[in-house]
Amino acid sequence: MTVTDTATTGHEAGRVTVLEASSVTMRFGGLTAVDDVSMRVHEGEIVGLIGPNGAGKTTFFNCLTGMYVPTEGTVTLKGAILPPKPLKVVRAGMARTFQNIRLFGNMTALENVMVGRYCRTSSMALTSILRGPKFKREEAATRERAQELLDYVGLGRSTELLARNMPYGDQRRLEIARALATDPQILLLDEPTAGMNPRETEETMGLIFKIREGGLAVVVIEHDMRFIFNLCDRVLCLVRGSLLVEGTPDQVQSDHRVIEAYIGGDDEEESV
Amino acid sequence: MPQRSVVAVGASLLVASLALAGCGTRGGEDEGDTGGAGSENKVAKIGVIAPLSGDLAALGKGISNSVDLALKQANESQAIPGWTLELAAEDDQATPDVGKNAATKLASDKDVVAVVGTLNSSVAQSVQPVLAAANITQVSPANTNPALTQGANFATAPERTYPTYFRTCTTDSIQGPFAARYLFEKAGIKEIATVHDKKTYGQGLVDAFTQEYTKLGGKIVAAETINPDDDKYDAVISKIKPSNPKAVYYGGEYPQAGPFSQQMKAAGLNVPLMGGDGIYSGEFIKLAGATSNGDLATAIGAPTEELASAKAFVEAYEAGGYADPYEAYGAYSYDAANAIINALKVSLADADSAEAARQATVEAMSKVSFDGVTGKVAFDEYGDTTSRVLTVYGVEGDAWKPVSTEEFK
Amino acid sequence: MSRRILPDSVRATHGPKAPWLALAGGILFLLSGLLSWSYDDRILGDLSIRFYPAGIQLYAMLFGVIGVILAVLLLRRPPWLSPARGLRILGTTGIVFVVWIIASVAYQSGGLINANEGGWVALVGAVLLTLAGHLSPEVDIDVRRWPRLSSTLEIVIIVVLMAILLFTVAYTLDIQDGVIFASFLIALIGLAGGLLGTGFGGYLGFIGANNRRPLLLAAFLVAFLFPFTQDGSDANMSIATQVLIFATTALGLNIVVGLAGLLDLGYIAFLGTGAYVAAMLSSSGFATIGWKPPFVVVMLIGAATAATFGLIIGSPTLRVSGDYLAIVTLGFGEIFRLAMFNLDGNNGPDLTNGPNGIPAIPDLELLGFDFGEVHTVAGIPLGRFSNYYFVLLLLLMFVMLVFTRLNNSRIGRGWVAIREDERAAEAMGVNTFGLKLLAFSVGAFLAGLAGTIKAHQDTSVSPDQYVFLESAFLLSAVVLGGMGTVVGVLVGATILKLLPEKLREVNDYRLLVFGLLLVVMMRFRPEGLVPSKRRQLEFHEEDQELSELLQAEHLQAEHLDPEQLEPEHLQGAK
Amino acid sequence: MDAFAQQLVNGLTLGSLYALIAVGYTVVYGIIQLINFAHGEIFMIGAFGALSTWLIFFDGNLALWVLPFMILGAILASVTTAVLMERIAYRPLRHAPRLAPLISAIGISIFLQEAVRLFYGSVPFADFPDAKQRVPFPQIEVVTGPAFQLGNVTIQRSALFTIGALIMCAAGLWYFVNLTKTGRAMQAVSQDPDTARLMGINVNRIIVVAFAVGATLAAIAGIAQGLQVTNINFRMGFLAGLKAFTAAVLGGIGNVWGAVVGGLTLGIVEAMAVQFIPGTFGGSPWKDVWAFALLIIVLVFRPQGILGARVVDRA
Repeated sequence: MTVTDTATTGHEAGRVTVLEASSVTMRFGGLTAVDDVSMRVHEGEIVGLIGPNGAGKTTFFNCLTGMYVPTEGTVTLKGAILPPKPLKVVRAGMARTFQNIRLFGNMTALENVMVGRYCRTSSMALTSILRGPKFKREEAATRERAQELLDYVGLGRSTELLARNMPYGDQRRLEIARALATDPQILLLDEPTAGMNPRETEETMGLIFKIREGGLAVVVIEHDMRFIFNLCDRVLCLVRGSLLVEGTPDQVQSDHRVIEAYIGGDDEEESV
Repeated sequence: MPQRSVVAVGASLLVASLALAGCGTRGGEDEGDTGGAGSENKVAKIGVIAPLSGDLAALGKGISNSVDLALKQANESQAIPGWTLELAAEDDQATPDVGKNAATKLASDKDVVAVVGTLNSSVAQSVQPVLAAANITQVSPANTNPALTQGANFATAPERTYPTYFRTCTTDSIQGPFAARYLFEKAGIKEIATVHDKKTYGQGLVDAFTQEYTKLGGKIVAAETINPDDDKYDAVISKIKPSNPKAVYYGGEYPQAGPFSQQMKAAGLNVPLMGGDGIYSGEFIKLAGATSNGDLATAIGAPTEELASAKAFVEAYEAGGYADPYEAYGAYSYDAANAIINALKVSLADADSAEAARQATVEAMSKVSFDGVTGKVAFDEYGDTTSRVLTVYGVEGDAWKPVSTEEFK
Repeated sequence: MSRRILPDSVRATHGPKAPWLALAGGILFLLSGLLSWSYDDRILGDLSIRFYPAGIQLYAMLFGVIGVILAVLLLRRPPWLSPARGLRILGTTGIVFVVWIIASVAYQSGGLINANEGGWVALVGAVLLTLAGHLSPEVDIDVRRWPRLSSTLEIVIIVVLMAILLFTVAYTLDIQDGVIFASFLIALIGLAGGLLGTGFGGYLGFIGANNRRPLLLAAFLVAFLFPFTQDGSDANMSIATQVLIFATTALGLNIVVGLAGLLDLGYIAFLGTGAYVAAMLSSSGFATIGWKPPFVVVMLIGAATAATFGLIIGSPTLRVSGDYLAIVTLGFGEIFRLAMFNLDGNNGPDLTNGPNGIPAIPDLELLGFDFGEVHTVAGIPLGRFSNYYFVLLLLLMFVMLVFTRLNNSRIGRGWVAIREDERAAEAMGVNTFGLKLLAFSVGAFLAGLAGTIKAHQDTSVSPDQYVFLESAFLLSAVVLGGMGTVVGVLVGATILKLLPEKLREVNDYRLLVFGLLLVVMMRFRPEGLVPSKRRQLEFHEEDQELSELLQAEHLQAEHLDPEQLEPEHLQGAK
Repeated sequence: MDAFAQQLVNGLTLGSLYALIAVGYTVVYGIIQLINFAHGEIFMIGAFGALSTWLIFFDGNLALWVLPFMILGAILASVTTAVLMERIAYRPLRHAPRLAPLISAIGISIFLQEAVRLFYGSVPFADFPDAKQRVPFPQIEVVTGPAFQLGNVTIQRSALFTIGALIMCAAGLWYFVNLTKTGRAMQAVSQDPDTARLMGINVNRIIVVAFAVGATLAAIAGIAQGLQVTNINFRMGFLAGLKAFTAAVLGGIGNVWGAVVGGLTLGIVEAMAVQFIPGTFGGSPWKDVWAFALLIIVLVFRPQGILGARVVDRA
């Protein structure tokens, strides 16, 4: 892995900002899950998001992708403010995966990815019923693109398998393929290696680099520190909802506050 | 080798199925013949379409049994020489769809010449066209909706819609006015509230009542409707009560009328409730409880105790050993069947087959005239009964007692 | 999926006797047909005559014929057939069949004493067949290894089977007696199950999958030919038209329930909307609107009105949880019924004549073709109901087209995604709200369309035709038949409409049985009799075995088994 | 003003009935997020249970002291049915897709109605009337009979009984939920079933208790209905259940006090609609329409109901 070097040099000002979250705050009743967090992601950059359990990472993701309406703050994608509606966020070009895999278990791998193409295709009821040339063209294109993406993430041979019958690691990859099918400019990965063995983790890392090389920005939540520090250009550490440290992997790694936070971190569950 | 076996299996399946389809049932064909029991009489069937299952099964079975009784008596007395009459009863479940199926089934049976039924006006609406298309005479013992005989604009421009349709019961347009005259002239009640359940029967009664009552000079102080699915009427009663009516005229049937009467009195509105033959039932008194004393109802014909023919019917019915009572419409059904039999005496006399006599039966129906259980049975130009004798009954103790019998003119 | 009741040791020692047991069973059955079943000659089409089989006796003999065939097959032990399974089905159904008849004889003639020797002989035969089925060895069959026939021959098989189907249906409908009808159905299940269970059924399915178009064509041809088997009689056609209307509406509901996964408990209101619009715009003397446009326009107005109601009711409620939708649609159904009940001039404007409804709706007349008249085609008279039957069949085909095409499209995938995980679907860019609303309004549209024809076919509309129970019936056609499939709904609709019509004796218990059926189905087979594979998986989320089984079937269907990859059939499957 | 006061009384009476039934929906929903569609039938069974008790033991006796026994009989019938129903139709489906228990509930609902309709009149050990149509309900003295007059406002005795029953039941419920161990366990399960299970609470038992509590109140409502309208029938559960569900949603489903508030609100709205909506769309025929319209409006603008409830957003 020599990519780390290029990554560190890549983190410089003057590059195009893809995603900008400014002062995002999320409160549930009296509980402040995310407190005034700002984040900026540039083109072709891999940003890591770490923090102990319950630090609000997934909640922050949910705010970014419109699944939660943030109490305060705005999220902009390529300069345009994102409305807090998942649908519009995806259309604008941000896709995600889930911490606890949320595939469509009873669909085949191919169909899962084809669902991802939904927002980039347009056949509606009448077209589907009449089955004109436009419909056939679009359907063929969808299928082709989905197969391409499966090949891309290394699942080319599992096309017709039901998602629920696939091995755990493959399910994570399939989720990434499904997210990529929405033609995103930025990809949010929520613990993409959770439950993976070291070899699978390594493969996933390769895949993320490959995605970045395609010009996408990537934000990753992960508990595996080694993975994060090898992968990311920049790392943000959240603790109890607020941003503690931001910097290069080396900076964050050596920051004593981060270490303290991890040792003293409480073990509260968080979910989507 | 295996291939040949496949073909063999397939072929045997085919042969088996074809044999099956070809054979038909011996039993089904035999049944029709054995009914003749050795005589060379020709068979004519009279159908019945009525609810034989479900909530209204009791009324339906009363209809079917009464027709059966009439047919048996006719066969015994050889009323139509050379012919045996048979009953073909079909269940309509009080639903238009099912009723239509039953009618279609009867219409496609070549032996059927006439049908007694239906109980419900709504079912009649879907049965009428089917039977009319096949020229089958239909006589209803229970439909009271004037539109069935006189068309959509029965009040303004009556027009007969189906020449095959007759009925032995009076329509709402006679019962309502009869009640109005009784209340205004005999009981001396000049202020009244009306309530109906919006159904054909109830609304028809109240409309006819209101017209006559206001013409006589009475005053309708409140007019309300209820939903027959409801159990509680206190909201309606609260609306009526402040207008202080001296009686309430109710258009509808006993399942609602009984509780309405009870709740009315429990809410302090202590005036009599009057209704049509729909509430003239023992069930009404059970549901209305002790406070129903003094409530009134009209019913068609003179009280059965006063007519000799009615007594004979009741005795014959009881002797017939039927499991279910003849109920409210038994007498009308018996009369309906006898009206048909009278018409058949003419139409079947020199007919080759039952099917050939259908048209003649329809024509003969309009000339039928005899003294039936419910009074004189004859039909006017629309197919309605010409009998106009009605009786007012009142609740006394726990039974209905006749109050006054009169002919409506 | 074989159920082994007998222990392996017993099977091993007594296995070789199985063919002889089966043979004996078959012969006993054949014999029983020649014997008397009932002392009483007035019931069940007279079963008292010996050596002159008819009706039920004939069915018993058919059990015998198939039993003997299977016994012979078992003796020759073909490696590609599994007579054991066929025998088990045949035997078990045979027991049910015989017990049912003996019970009916005993009930109808007032005592078990009236059941004659034939039934008991047949009962022994049925037990022997079952025993043989459980004793004989199971063969794993792969129908794809059967010798291939030329594609013309395959099509011929399909056509012949369809012809048999047509005759069977015509024969079945001609049975008037409820008990005989039921026993024929049981016999049919046993006989078909006995033959098809051997692996022949799988083979037919295989042929069918390879010739999908000819199969569809043949099926529709059969449906179109059905009225010609009725010899001008309208009795069965009247039932058939009602089955068709019911099936069409249920199929529309299946889009909502089976595909989009939304529970609609007021669906009948949409059918009612169409019917009422058609009635109000018809030339009935009771029609309340003066405007009488041509029927094609009426159809569109009716369907559009229903769809609009769908949108109005759907848009607020589809945002909240599915349970709410169920209750709100139920409330909407009630609102519809009450509104139709009330809008009679007393309460609100006079639109519907209130509880009396709008009767005397004239027959349809399209392009000079009067639906009320008898038309003679090829010497066979086709009555009023046959005319409607054809139109309704076309409508059903249209709804089937809409159903399958929507299902196999981007929209269909979206619906599956919503059913699987609505939040994830939304996060993946699926317009969940829009798709749900689409399902809801398309369903309403189709029901409205069916309603306009129903009004003319019924000649009257009234509020009591559109009560909650009717919605529940529609829903159970979907649940019983199979969520998300066309065939399932057709099966469900036929069962629910035809059985009560034919088994009028037990009509009073119809609803009781029906309620129980819903509970039992949800408990043991929530996906219905003919489910879509996906729906089956969804209802058995924790059943890993099932998912692998269906997976294998899917791969097979997609011809991904490298050994069997044959390009021409790949095309056939598409 | 008289009309207003009169309809207020009517509305409160009606509302009390709705509230008693609505609690059953809301308690069960609060714990397992299941709409017990067949709850209306539990209400109906309660009424028939009371009637049966009276017919078997006290036929002809209309004294007040009979009433408590009838209540007991009603509760027994309702609770048994509800518990069996949970056991047979719902528990096996707890992890099935949402459609399954709802359809199962419809099945149960139809089954119970039909069972009463077909078999009530032919129960072997007792001489019960045929239940295919309305059956008269015993008019217990003191709680029925001449109405009280308050100026121009009529207050029926059965209305007082109904409102009184609601007050007593609400008090009992408050005590049960807040001061008993089972009640507090119930609250815990409704907050977080998984944690509750970890804390050693037998969730299955709590669910059964929830069904039983709902059934008890529905049984009392059944008697109140019988006394008010003087007759009962096998269909009475359908519309009442639907209205009570509306009331539960109105108050905020899952919230016990919401059900009470929602029930009273709905009752008053209905009564007022009959009196005060002018023109042809007013009056009794439209009151159900207005009730259901209210349900839809609430779902659009305030899906969590008047008092608010757990987040209703469950896919």
